[in-house]
Amino acid sequence: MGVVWHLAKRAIFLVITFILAIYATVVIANGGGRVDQILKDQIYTDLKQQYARNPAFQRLPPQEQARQFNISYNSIIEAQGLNEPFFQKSFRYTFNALQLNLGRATQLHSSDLSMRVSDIIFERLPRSLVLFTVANVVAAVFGIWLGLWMARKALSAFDRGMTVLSVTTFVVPPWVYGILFILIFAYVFKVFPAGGLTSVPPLPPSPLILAFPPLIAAGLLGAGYVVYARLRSKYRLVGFGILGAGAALLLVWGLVLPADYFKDMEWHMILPAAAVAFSVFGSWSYTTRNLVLQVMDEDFVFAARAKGLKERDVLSRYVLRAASPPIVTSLALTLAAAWTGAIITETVFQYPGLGLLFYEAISLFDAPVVIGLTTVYALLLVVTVFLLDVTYSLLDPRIKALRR
Amino acid sequence: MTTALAEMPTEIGPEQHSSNIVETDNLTKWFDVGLGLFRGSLHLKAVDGVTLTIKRAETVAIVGESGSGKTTLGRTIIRLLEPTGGKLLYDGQDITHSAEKRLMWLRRKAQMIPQDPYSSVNPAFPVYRILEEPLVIHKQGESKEREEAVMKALQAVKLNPPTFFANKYPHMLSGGQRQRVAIARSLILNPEFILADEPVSMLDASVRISILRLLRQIQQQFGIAFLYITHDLATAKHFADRIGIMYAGRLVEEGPVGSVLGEPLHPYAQALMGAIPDPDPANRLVVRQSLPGEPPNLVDLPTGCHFHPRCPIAQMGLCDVKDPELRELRPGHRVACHLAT
Amino acid sequence: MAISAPIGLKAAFLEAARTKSGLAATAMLGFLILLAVLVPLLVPFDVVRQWSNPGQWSDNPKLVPPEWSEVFTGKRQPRTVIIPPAGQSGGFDHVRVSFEVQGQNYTIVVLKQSFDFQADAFPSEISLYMTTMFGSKSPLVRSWLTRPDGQEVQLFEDTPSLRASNVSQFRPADVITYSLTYPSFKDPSYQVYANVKQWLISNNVTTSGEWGELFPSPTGFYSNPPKAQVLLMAQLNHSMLDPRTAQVLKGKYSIKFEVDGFSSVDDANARAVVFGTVYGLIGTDDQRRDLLIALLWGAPVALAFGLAGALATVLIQTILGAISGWYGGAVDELVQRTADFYLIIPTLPILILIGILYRPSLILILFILVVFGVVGATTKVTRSIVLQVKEEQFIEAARSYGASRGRILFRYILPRVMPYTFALIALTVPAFIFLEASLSFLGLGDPNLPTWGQLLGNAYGAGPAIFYTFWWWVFFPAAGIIFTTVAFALLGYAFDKVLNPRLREQ
Amino acid sequence: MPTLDVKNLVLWYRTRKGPVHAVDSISFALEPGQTIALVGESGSGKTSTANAILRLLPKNVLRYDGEVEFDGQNVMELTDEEFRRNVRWRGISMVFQGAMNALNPAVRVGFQVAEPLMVHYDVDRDEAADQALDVLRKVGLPADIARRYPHELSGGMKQRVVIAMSLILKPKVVILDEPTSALDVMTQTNIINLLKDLKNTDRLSYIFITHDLGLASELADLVGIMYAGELIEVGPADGVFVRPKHPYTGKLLASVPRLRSEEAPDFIPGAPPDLTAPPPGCRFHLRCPVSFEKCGWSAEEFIAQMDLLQSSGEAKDKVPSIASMSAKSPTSLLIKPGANGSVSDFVQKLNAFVAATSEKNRFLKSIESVQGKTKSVEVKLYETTPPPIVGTEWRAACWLVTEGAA
Repeated sequence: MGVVWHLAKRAIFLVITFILAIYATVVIANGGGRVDQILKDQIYTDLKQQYARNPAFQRLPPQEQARQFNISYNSIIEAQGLNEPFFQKSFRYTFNALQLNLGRATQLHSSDLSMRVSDIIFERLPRSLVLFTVANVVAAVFGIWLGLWMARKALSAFDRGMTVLSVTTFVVPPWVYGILFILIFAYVFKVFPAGGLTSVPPLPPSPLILAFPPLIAAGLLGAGYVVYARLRSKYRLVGFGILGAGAALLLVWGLVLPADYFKDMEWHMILPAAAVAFSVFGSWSYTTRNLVLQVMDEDFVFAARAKGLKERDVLSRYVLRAASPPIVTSLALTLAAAWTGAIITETVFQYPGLGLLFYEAISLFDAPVVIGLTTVYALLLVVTVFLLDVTYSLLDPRIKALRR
Repeated sequence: MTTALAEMPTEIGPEQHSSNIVETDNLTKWFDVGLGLFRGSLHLKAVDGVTLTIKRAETVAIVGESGSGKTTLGRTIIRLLEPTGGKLLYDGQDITHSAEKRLMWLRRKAQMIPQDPYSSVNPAFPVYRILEEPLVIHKQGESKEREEAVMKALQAVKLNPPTFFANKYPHMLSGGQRQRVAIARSLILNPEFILADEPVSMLDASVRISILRLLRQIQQQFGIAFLYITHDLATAKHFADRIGIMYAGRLVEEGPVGSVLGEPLHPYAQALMGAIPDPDPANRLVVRQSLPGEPPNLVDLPTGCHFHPRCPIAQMGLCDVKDPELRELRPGHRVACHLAT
Repeated sequence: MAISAPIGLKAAFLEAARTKSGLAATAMLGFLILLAVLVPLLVPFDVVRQWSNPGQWSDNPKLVPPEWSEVFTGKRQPRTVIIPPAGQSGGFDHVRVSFEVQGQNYTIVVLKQSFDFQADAFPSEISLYMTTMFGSKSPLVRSWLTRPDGQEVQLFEDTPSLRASNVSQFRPADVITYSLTYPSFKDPSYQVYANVKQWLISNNVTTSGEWGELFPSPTGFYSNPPKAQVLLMAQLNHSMLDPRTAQVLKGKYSIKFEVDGFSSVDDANARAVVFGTVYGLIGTDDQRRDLLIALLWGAPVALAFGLAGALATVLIQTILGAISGWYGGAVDELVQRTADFYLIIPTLPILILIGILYRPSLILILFILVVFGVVGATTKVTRSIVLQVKEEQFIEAARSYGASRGRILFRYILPRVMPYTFALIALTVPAFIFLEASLSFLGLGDPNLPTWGQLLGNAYGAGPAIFYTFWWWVFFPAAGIIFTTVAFALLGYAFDKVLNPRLREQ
Repeated sequence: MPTLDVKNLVLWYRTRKGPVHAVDSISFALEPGQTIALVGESGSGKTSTANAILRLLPKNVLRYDGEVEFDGQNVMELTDEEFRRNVRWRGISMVFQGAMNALNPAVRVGFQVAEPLMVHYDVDRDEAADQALDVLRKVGLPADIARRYPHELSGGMKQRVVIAMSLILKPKVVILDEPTSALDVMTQTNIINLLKDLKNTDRLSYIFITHDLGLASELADLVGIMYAGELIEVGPADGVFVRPKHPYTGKLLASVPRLRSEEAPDFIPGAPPDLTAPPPGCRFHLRCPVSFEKCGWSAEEFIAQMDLLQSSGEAKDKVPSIASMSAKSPTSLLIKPGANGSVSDFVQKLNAFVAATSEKNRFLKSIESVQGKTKSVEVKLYETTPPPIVGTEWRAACWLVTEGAA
């Protein structure tokens, strides 16, 4: 009850914040009416060209030409609401954006040639989601594992070395690693493709759900391990079951499904994912190490050790559990930043996700796409923050009890 | 007359003296603890009607368990907290609801010594600056005079040689020495009243006694009144003139040390005394009498006498209905119990 | 056995500087700061201001690696040789004879100079520059290259129509460029191919048919033009026809111009550049710009930008966090909610949006970044530290002796927070450097000032494929950014270690 | 046969300031059902002794040796894994200092009490929970408490949970590390009564660690007084509390303010020594009221004391004027007389000063000889060793205590 009420409050707050953020975006994007002017110019030139190709129109006298032109021009402007006062317009834009009614692109289109911004975005969204979720999950799992290991070997040469590595790698964003990785692995050693989504000409996209099995498998493996290691005796079988399901899914995915398209896609995803993971794991490992060391100083950990628990159990059952809520919170920013950081990473790798779309939209000055993307990014951030809230309240029993 | 003076409190002259430095009348301090929707409707009654008088140059000990409201009482008396109700007089002046700005004179005359030697002094300042700070704030003296005052204060707390200690940072000092610095800081403005909130509870036994002796000596030397807040009845016995015992926000017994500890009248005071062992090998052969249960929740206090649910002699129909008043049963010795005689 | 964290910024700094990572960070930052101070002295700002002026860089070879890269190829790579105009030391020898025949004035100018070429590879380009001064009629200009083996090859013949008022000055407006490597069709230097072909056929190195196969010219022009600098400077045998097998003829080459003028005022001057295949310490970009200059100037720009941004945001955040923690209540709530709000705003996309819409200058970018960083992680960190310090009893004691709330906040609490603030500044600098780099990478940076991110962006803009083949263009700016940010990260880490004693040895 | 026989237990830590002699050669024996109270000021090594017995060592251990015989077996010879499996909690369990922190805030208390059963005997979860309920009931807690989280309990309840946790495996020895120091007086009494009761019914042996002599007397059959990492006196409670042998024990007893006596408590001057550089000889000699030549004053301590004496106003006119002092060896120092005093004059004055004030300034007793040199005076101090702990049933480590007197 307490948790639900708490989360409901958070959700309401986040929705309000989201609306405000979108509004801010609209205001900034339209500041000084620049976008409107650009749109008007575009309509103007389009119309000009349209009329220029029309012989009947050419035959009209110049005055009549101008009059007709003005009529159609103004009616288009009117229809698109471009001559409303900005204040009014900004609300309409915001409202449209909130409904994900993002309008039509001026230049860009999706692979099936739709120019609706939402079509373009939703074609790209899963690719980005898959790439960045996989990379962040890999980085988190590896980082937490490394952090635990570092804490266990605290102050050894291994710990010192890894700490410095973690600290120095996580300040550098993934796209810089991307550049170096491509230089090294794609051009010097030629082991991975330099970029792109696939090497073959893109096949018609299959249901994207197929791209998720590795993710689901990873989740199952993780959950299975937790159930197996954390709970005892009679739950062990359940843990084994979940673990097995994860492994089976992975096997089916790896061996049975001969989906070349996806395998090729994965092959292309390795280098960008590695760049993202390399730039992120350090903050997980460093945070985990410090928090674990901090918790290891607590009396209840000492007590657990005195009770004769194995060191491994002390770490997983006592230390990690107590350290996990702060680990999750302190990394909220990292995760949130990953979404928008994708813009340049994807550009470097020519990975046709949201980020590259953003870059293309900027290059072609496709304003509706840019605004639409900003909206989607804000939405992604809201969802991420909310998911973190949920995780946090599930992890910390003190919240449950205190809010009751 | 008191109200008129409260209007211009900074100009309180030394000729205006009340023999009581602090007087409280039915002082209460409640905190709002309501959660969410019920914010404001629930109160934590930390101090619930305390009437107490502290005379000039006397040490009054307030003894109680944690949560009895003794610390809140102390903070309220030196107006770090604003009372919720009742009346608070300092040197005869009503300061119950005076604005912070109008209390600068009180900030000079009343000081406090905190409990924890590890956080009682600012770790970022050298001892000299710690001691000079109150003088600077009250714009007292030139730097030369301030230096003299600092050295004098260090000598008064027996940090000798003072010049040696003046340049030290707190982390270079032991717990006892830090508490001495805190005491020196409380002396530097020549106060009339010092609130010592468990000043020795975190120190080792041997150091504890030396600090308490020092406080006693200071009280006698400078004629300062002390409110000594403690949970330790034994030190109170040896270092206070009068003693007040608090339970659940109320003063249940109060009087001269000899009288209260010689013949405790309140059943809680009796139990408290019985619960404290002196070193004696015979202790291990007997089972000590104690009270069942735990102190009440201050948000949801029992009706009538707060102590009645744990009281061995409580009479239903009386103790759970009627608030006991402090009655003077022996000379200067008051007790809040319906059944005490 | 509690070890306390050092109190105060100075103590913390001294202790941090003693740790290994602190030492490394100090050394790295010291180097950077020294560089930042020296760069304006070594490379005046005027040079950098010319960054986007192509005329400034025309004497540099295009897209060549750094000089020291020849250790990888094992070949001696040619450096750029410039033969300056007559009148300058080492310039062309200038002989001018003016005479009159049948009332008609003639002037003959001969410009000649030789250069020694001992490298193992061919130059990347050869360009000849000429300026002429003449009367009513354009003079006839011819030019020859004399090789170490005694062969003399005529390069071209031209009647320039550009006239200079003073040939001793080489002003771009008056200079005709004859590029032997990239001649344009209208350019008389295009003749060089025909001349070379004639020369090679006459020496029996090739036949007209073979030439035609090697360098097809279906429309009369070469679709795959021969590399003049290779043919002209290779050992005279059949292998020279293929740049991969051609061998460099080492020795003394001389370039000769002969100008036949038709008035007594006629005069001419020339200049020649034999472009090397390596340049400087870092190499050049596609606009022949010396990347070293941009790389060097990147350091002070990045440092200044990163430090200014980090200082401003972290200090604002610290003060807001401190106020929020110290005063609590409604102020606290407001700051906290603002922080949540900022977390949700997609900062980078909005920045990019602002970048394309308003093309802000570097200073304005900085300002915008600061606005977007008014609250953030530091506010939370500071707030939690303040909440901790607030509980310390000396604060209560201070209130009891009359210290005002402001005094307690600014004199007692903030100094305690400062070491953490400093650590956070060190850790925030990289974020700012990379933000600027990100924007510049997308081409949204300040076009007038080369930054590391802009170099990367330029390289990327030149095409993703060549992006990676010209590694020096990419590697060094990337390395510069990483070096700087790692230095700050190490400094921040050293501070962190000192401030959280639990995290190091007991 | 004693349940627990600790012989020459040593535990040193490595710190940046140097080795910390936290536990320095401690010996005591505990019969079944007997309780020893280890009493000392903070930093005297009480808790380190407990940790050393349970082998709960921090990472920075420098030296850890000695013998700990538990049930006739020297457990110091076991490997860490054997020790964890066979001794920890099964044989010796512990009640921790801060109960509020000793419980995992994220786990229900029932599980925490039952956990040792699952870890050590691989008992099924449900059965372990049943047994935990029994133990919880035994320490006076209602059954529904098992399903609560620690932060929902009061301090006294948490302490009872921790005691239940320590009893779940029916150990022979329970270490009580300041079990009531964070509790209120009433709760403390209730807990002590519970512990007394358990001791009598289960014949448990306690190692009761406390700084409170009054509290110690509630449970102790034996008392061990710790000072600066050493056990300086250990003996039956009836003796130690009544006629302490070691001067420190005496001073410690005198420093306790008593509720049932008008005698004013007295303090011990000075502060406990720094364990990274414990004083030579008897570690208490710097603060001892009866210290004499054998107690181990070193030249440096002598100089420090002399400086203090010089700077404190009271003895100023009596101390012969000194220009400078320097330690030559641990037991000899050179004093340069003040501006106009001749050496022989100074020797005389010093001797007179020593004779007059050595009862008050005990360090002066350590002077073996004063010799005039050309420009300075050499003061030789007595050489000495740390006092051995003498006696059988009741032992003390002080030169003034002789075996015969015991």
